[in-house]
Amino acid sequence: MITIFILFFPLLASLLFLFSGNENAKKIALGISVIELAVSIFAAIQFIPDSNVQFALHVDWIRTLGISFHVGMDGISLLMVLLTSFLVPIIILSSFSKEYANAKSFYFLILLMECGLQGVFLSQNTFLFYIFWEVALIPIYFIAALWGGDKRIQVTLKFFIYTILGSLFMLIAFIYLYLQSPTQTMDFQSLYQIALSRSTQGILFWAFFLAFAIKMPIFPFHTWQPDTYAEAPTPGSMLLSGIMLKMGVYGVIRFILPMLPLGMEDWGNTAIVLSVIGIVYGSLIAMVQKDLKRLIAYSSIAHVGLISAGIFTLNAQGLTGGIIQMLSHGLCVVGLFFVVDLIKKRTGTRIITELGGIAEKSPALAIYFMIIMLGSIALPLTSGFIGEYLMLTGLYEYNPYLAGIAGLGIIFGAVYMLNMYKRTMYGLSPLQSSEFKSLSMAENTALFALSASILWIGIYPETFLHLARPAANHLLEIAKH
Amino acid sequence: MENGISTITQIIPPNFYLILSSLLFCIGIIGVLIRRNIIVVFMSIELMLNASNLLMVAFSSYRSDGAAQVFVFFSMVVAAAEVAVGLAIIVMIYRNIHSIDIKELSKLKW
Amino acid sequence: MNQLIIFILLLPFLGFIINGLGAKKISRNLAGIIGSGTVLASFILSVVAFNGILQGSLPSSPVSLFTWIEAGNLRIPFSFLVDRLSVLMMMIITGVGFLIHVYSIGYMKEDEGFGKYFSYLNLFTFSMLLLVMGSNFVVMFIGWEGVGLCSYLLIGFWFKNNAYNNAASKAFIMNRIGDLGFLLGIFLIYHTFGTLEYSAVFEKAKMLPSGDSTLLWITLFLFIGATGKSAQIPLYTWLPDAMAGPTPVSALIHAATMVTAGIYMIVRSNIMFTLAPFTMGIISIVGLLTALTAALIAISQTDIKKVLAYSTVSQLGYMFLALGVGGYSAAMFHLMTHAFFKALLFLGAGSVIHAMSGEQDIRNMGGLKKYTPITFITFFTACLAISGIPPFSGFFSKDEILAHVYASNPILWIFAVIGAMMTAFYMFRLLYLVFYRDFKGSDKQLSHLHESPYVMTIPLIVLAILSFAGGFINIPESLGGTAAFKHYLDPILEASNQMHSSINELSHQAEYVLMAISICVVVLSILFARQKYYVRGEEPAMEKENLPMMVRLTRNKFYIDEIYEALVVKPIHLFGDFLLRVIEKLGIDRLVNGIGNSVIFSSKNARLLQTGNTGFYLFAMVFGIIIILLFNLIR
Amino acid sequence: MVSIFYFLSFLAVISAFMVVIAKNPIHSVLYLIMTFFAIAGHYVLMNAQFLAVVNIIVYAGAIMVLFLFVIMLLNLNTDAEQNKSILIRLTGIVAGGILMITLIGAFKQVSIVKDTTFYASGQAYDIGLVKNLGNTLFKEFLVPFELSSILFLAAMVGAVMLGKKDIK
Amino acid sequence: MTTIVLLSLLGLITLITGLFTIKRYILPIVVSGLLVVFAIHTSSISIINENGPMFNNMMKFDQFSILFSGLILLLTVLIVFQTQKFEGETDIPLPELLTLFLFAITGALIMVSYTHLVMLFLGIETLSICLYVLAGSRRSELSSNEAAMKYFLMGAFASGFLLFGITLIYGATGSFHLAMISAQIQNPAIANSPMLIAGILMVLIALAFKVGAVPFHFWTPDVYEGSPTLVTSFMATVVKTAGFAAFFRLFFLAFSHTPPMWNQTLWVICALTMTLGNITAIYQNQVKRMMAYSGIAHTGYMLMAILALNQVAVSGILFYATAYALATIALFAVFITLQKNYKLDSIESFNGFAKKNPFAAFVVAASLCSLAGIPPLAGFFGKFYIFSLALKQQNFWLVIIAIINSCISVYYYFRIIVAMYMKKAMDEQTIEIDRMSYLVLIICMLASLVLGLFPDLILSLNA
Repeated sequence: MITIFILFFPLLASLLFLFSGNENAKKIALGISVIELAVSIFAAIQFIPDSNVQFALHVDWIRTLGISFHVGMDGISLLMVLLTSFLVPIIILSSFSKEYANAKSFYFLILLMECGLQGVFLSQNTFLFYIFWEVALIPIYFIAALWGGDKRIQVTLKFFIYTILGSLFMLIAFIYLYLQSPTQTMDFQSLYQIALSRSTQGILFWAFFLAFAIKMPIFPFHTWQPDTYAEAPTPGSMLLSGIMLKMGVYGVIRFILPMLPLGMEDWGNTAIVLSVIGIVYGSLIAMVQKDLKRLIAYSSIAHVGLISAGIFTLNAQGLTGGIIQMLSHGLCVVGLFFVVDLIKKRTGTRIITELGGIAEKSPALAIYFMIIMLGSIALPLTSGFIGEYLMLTGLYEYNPYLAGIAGLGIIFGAVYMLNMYKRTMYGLSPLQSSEFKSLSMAENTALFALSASILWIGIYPETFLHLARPAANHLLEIAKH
Repeated sequence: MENGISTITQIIPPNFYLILSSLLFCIGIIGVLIRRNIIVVFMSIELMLNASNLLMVAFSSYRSDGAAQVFVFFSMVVAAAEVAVGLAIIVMIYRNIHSIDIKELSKLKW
Repeated sequence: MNQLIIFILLLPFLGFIINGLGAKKISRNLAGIIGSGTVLASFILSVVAFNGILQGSLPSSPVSLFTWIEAGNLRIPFSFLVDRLSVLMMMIITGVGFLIHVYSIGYMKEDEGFGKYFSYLNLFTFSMLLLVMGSNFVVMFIGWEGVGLCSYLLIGFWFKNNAYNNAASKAFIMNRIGDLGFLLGIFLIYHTFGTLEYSAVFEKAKMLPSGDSTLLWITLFLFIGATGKSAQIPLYTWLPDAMAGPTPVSALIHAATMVTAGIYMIVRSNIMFTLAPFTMGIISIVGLLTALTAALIAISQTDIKKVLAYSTVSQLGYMFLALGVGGYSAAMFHLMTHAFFKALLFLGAGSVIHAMSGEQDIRNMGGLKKYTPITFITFFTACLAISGIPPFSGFFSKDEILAHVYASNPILWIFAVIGAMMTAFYMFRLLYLVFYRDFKGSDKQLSHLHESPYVMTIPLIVLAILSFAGGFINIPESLGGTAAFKHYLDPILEASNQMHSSINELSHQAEYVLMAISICVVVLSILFARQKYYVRGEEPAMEKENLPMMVRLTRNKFYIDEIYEALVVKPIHLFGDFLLRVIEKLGIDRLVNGIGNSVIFSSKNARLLQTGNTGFYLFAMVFGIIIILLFNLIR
Repeated sequence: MVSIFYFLSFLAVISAFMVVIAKNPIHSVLYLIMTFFAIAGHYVLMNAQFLAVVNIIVYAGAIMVLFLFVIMLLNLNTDAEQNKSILIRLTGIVAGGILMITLIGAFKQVSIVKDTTFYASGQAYDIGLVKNLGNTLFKEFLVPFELSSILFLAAMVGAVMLGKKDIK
Repeated sequence: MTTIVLLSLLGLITLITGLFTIKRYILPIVVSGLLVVFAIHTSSISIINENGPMFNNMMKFDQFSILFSGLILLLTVLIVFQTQKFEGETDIPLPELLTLFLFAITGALIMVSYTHLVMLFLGIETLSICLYVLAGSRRSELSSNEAAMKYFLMGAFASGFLLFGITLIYGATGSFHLAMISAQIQNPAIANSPMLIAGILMVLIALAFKVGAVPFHFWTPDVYEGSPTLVTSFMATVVKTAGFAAFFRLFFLAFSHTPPMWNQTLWVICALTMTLGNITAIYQNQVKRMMAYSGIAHTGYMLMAILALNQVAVSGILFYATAYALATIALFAVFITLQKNYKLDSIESFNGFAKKNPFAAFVVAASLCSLAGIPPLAGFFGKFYIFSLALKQQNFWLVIIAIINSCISVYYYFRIIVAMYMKKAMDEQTIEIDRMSYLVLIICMLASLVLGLFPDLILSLNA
């Protein structure tokens, strides 16, 4: 029941918009997402940390094809659900100080997206997974294309088509697996049991990898990403980078690792190398970016590269680290976008060279930004460190040289993040930032929540690790067989 | 030669009729391809239909099956109906553009 | 007892939280009291713990708070170890740290970010304590990065000045480079030993043969980490720039404590280093090179804090030299005495700067002796200590290092003595230029000249006493002492000492000769400085003049920063730019957009097939039919 | 018998060819009628006498007359038609030729398994008679027969709708 | 059979009522008539199993034909709903227009239930002749004339091939009955006969022409553009569905034992059709032309199901055709209004439509998403089903081509969405849509969604 509630509540509750005006939309949306968060937390408390799929619901759906409506959560799903439920209210809060035209649609789309995302993480069935996978894509397209920047139309269409291309490859991989499955069902569990030949696994690996690599995105499939992040309205960028990107990683964890062990043997190395290239590549480009949003976009490529490298190592450290880093990256990148948006709203610019001296005007912002930035550059006792440390350990076990190269990311990360921080917060303020409104209640709450969770995960990650660990170990066991 | 009625099917092998019909059919196609006058094009199509009919009757004879000959009735029926509509269309077009050149009507393109 | 250990750590953290959250609301005095009080309490607790260890009442097993990270068979507890080595560090950190806190109350009195400043200082103390108290490499790494962060925050404390911010970033990034090395070392340790707890790791490392290649790599990685934190070649350039922060910060971070982290780490994992002779060689050479280069640069610097900064680098070089030849306890001893006198020097310099209303160029000073007598006396003490004049603390520590070096390799010793000579020269050059002869600053500065308040001078006095007397705890046996300090550390170095017994080969006579030589050389060099800057009254040349080649080189720090800029920073930026402009825009973007455009282009052309001409359509159909029939009928 | 076959075949092909190449549409119509006669002759040869008659009545008598009417109505009885360019005509002829060669090549060795029992019983020669055809048509083909009325009705309505001068 | 008889009677009644001045009642009569026919039709589902081949094997009302007939009837209802506003768009009076629609679907029903080639021929011709007239029903418009002329000439040309093909098949097998043909083909001597091969290929060509497959698709864009929009809508949905049903029925019942011969050809046609359709659609500015090319592309997808050629593929075609038709009808329903408003055929007429009529814009957007195959709409499931059919046949490359094409199609479908939601409108006025069209939109929308979520509703019919 609780899964169904988490899954459909945002969508059903958004019917309230039918009876409200545009001016109340944001409050309603916030209320809905907060209830969703509360329920997710409740689910997390109820959750027994073992590898079983819990709160499952299994109903016949498309009988002729043996497809059932099967939802439920294991530890990894739960963490992703928590992340989604946690970030959506923050994303809504980030829009509080701005009046979006046609706000009802805007918030409806956000809630629809939340529904799609939760669905992706809760599905226990590939058909359902695919449906939610695409359902999550439509709202973000509209959010970006309707409320985005000047070049939004081409950019978002490119993004849309590009990701659809990837998903379709995934779809045929699903169908193929479905046809191979002895019972002709699409449930994860039955697909895990299919034995496939090496060459088939190789092909399926690429079909899946393309889909997920585009979604994450991994170098060199990232070309949609910086433009889309830059053009989308900030809540859109947050949804994209904070949660949607995790869908790709989640997909890798759910499908590639357990289902295609031989494919991993043959091609996992390639995936890791691409990811590691992405780390260096993203970081280096981030270093020369002037636009804050683009900078974050490229930094995201670097971070995600590390996540995927960690996960593809297929060992406990890498995988667990990847899962934790998904949470961490979600928090950090949403936080960064939040801050950027805040700055943009107050100063009217996102160009680094036009900013400065904000720390003096708003010390609180400086502190929040500092914590978020530190999380993002993986300082110990912030969430970023836990994930990156584990992933690098895993990667080192896999191949020390790659770990060394990937480790360059933490140096470069420090370079561009500190530079960004320095240029925006420190120094003397140019004219634009001479008046800087202090943080509103909504902004304070959101930033506080983000910073607190970054520190929480950093200081006591066991809260989340103990949820993820059994599921991760279980997946690794499946992968070994 | 019983019944006093000789039949060609006993003398001529069936591929003669096949070839004859194919010839007529292809001449019809050539007509469709090289003419600009809609009516002549249409007549070429009628020629194609007749080639088919001829073959159908031939098969009917070779197989001694009346069904094929009945089929030819229906093909004539269809041809007649097509001619009625087709000529109506041609007349309509002529009223509008005073020409029945197939090339005149090429506004719908790209 | 456990609570005690945790409180040592928690108290500064508490101070950080209180001062940090209430930066605006808490009054200055209260903030100062909280800031210093928590550190003082930590210090007292550390002394208690020290006592406990001497008494043997404190168990030397790690105290675990909770499991921090667990994944697969990797399990990292959040645990602390208080043993002879860490408690020593804790006392230095909290002790010297406390004095600096107190001093800061006076020094930062006017600053608007007073509360913030103290919270940073407390955070720093906390991080440093975490570094030394951790019972495994990862907890050490937390502190390791934590001090990096604090130095970043404190160097860029006056964040309106972009030069300061750059210095702060530089410090952090340079540290990060080292940190990566450290991190890789940690990975390799985990990979090799399957654990990261000190006790387990060292126990297993002991079993390995000397010269083992894995250990070589581990130690090299760790050493890279150490060069970053402890400002050794090639990662030392951040330290001089780090003088941008408030002067007490320089004293705390960049002299007394943070930079010693690398030495602590190597001493902590001494067994691994001892078993990796190649790394040891590298360490000693790097240490010596650093010591000499930094000393050379220090000779011609004109900024009072820069001189001290290079002197720090140089002294750290000495410590690494000691480590490199296996003199772990000597390095630790020098670390301690250095903490005293370098803190004193910086605080003294701070006092001078305070008196000079912020002026830092020694060419504008002079004759301050009569205006700031306490500062002068304490500064003078420190100079004697750092130069190694007996019986000041520096003498004992430096001599022990030199003895170790000589025992290991006499050629290294010769260079080390030259370094000592230069040290004495630039310190006294500084002393004479600042405190002797006539005041050269502006009249306005002259009218403001005054001795610092007690809150600042008392720490100076305490540190002066320590600088003077600090050496007595380790008077070598050759001078009739007990070498108490050395023996105190013996349990930590037990395994290494079994392999390294070179120091014992040195006879007492040889030691006397070495001492005599070094004292002579140092005294000569002091006299030369006196001759040059006091008697003859020479002054460091101004920038514009045509300087001799050597002076120009050293004045400009051998252009190391510029070289780094040209060799590393620029190329990386250019490469990033190249990636963005060429690979990203022209390559990947072009490719993807090109595919899209080619589809559109083909659409543009494909639609032309639809000519609108019925004749053509019929033709096309017939061609299609022909092809289909041809393929299927004629085979 | 064989010579009649060849004569009729020759006539059919030649007049068909003339349909295609005649300049004047009226000539085309007349050649087409000639073709139909030749085809009807073939029908007779094949004992499909009824069909031969129907062919002449329906095709030559009704359909072609309709064509003639339209041509007259539209006053098209000149050779005003512009020719397609030589190239296109050549291509058309080549295309048709290739198709022809393909088909003829494929059908060269076709043989049909004759049902000899029919010949023995003599029924084979009767199928073309009205009686037999009528039987087949109204028994086996009753449904299409009925349904073709709808076809006609639709064609009639359509032709009227399109051909009428003014509908209001 | 009852359905066909009733339908032709309904056509006659409509024609006759046209004689009297009771035009107002015509639409209700036709709609209710169609619904009654549909009701009677559905009631016959229960007795399917007792229905053997009827009338000397001329027709067989099996499950296949019942399902497709039902679909055709329902789609026609949706289209007939819109004829009211369509009056004046054509030069043909409403009663005659409706009669032609009704006769056309009579032909379509024959096409989905034949078991004898003469019925196929008659059905196709009945449908086509009605369509020739309908395409030219705007008599004074040159574009309509041109459409009629092109459609007629090429259609007749294709009919020639159909007839020749049927003749050849008869020559090879000696029968017009699908079952007999199928039985004869089991004999290898007959199966390898060039007559049979040529015959099957020619029939294939003729049917490929009817459904608009490359390279026999050339008529589609021009005819779709030139015809009155409602007729276009009819052609794109009902006619195409009937064409596919006929195609599938013929090959499934008669030629399923000779795959190697024709399915390579069909494979190539299929790949070419989707690719050319999608690629050409991108550059189109005219909505109807774009939809024509999109229709060609969808033909390509549906051909994949014919390649699979098994009982399961029936569901695929049925579902896909339903999904495609629902979306297309909804799109055209809106476009007719826009066309009336702006006298403009291009995509620009959709500019800013979201502001002018949010609901209709939403339906259009959903329909386009359905066409693009985005879940949870019916179009997605259709694609899913078809892809799984193809994958089951190991047609990997075809599926990959289909995937790439799907991506391309997103581009042009989204051009309309972009126009509606993100472009500035040409004027300020709101656009009202009549009530009947609203009904159509709501039905299409809901059906798309419900079928997308519960595809079993249709799939289980073909148990």
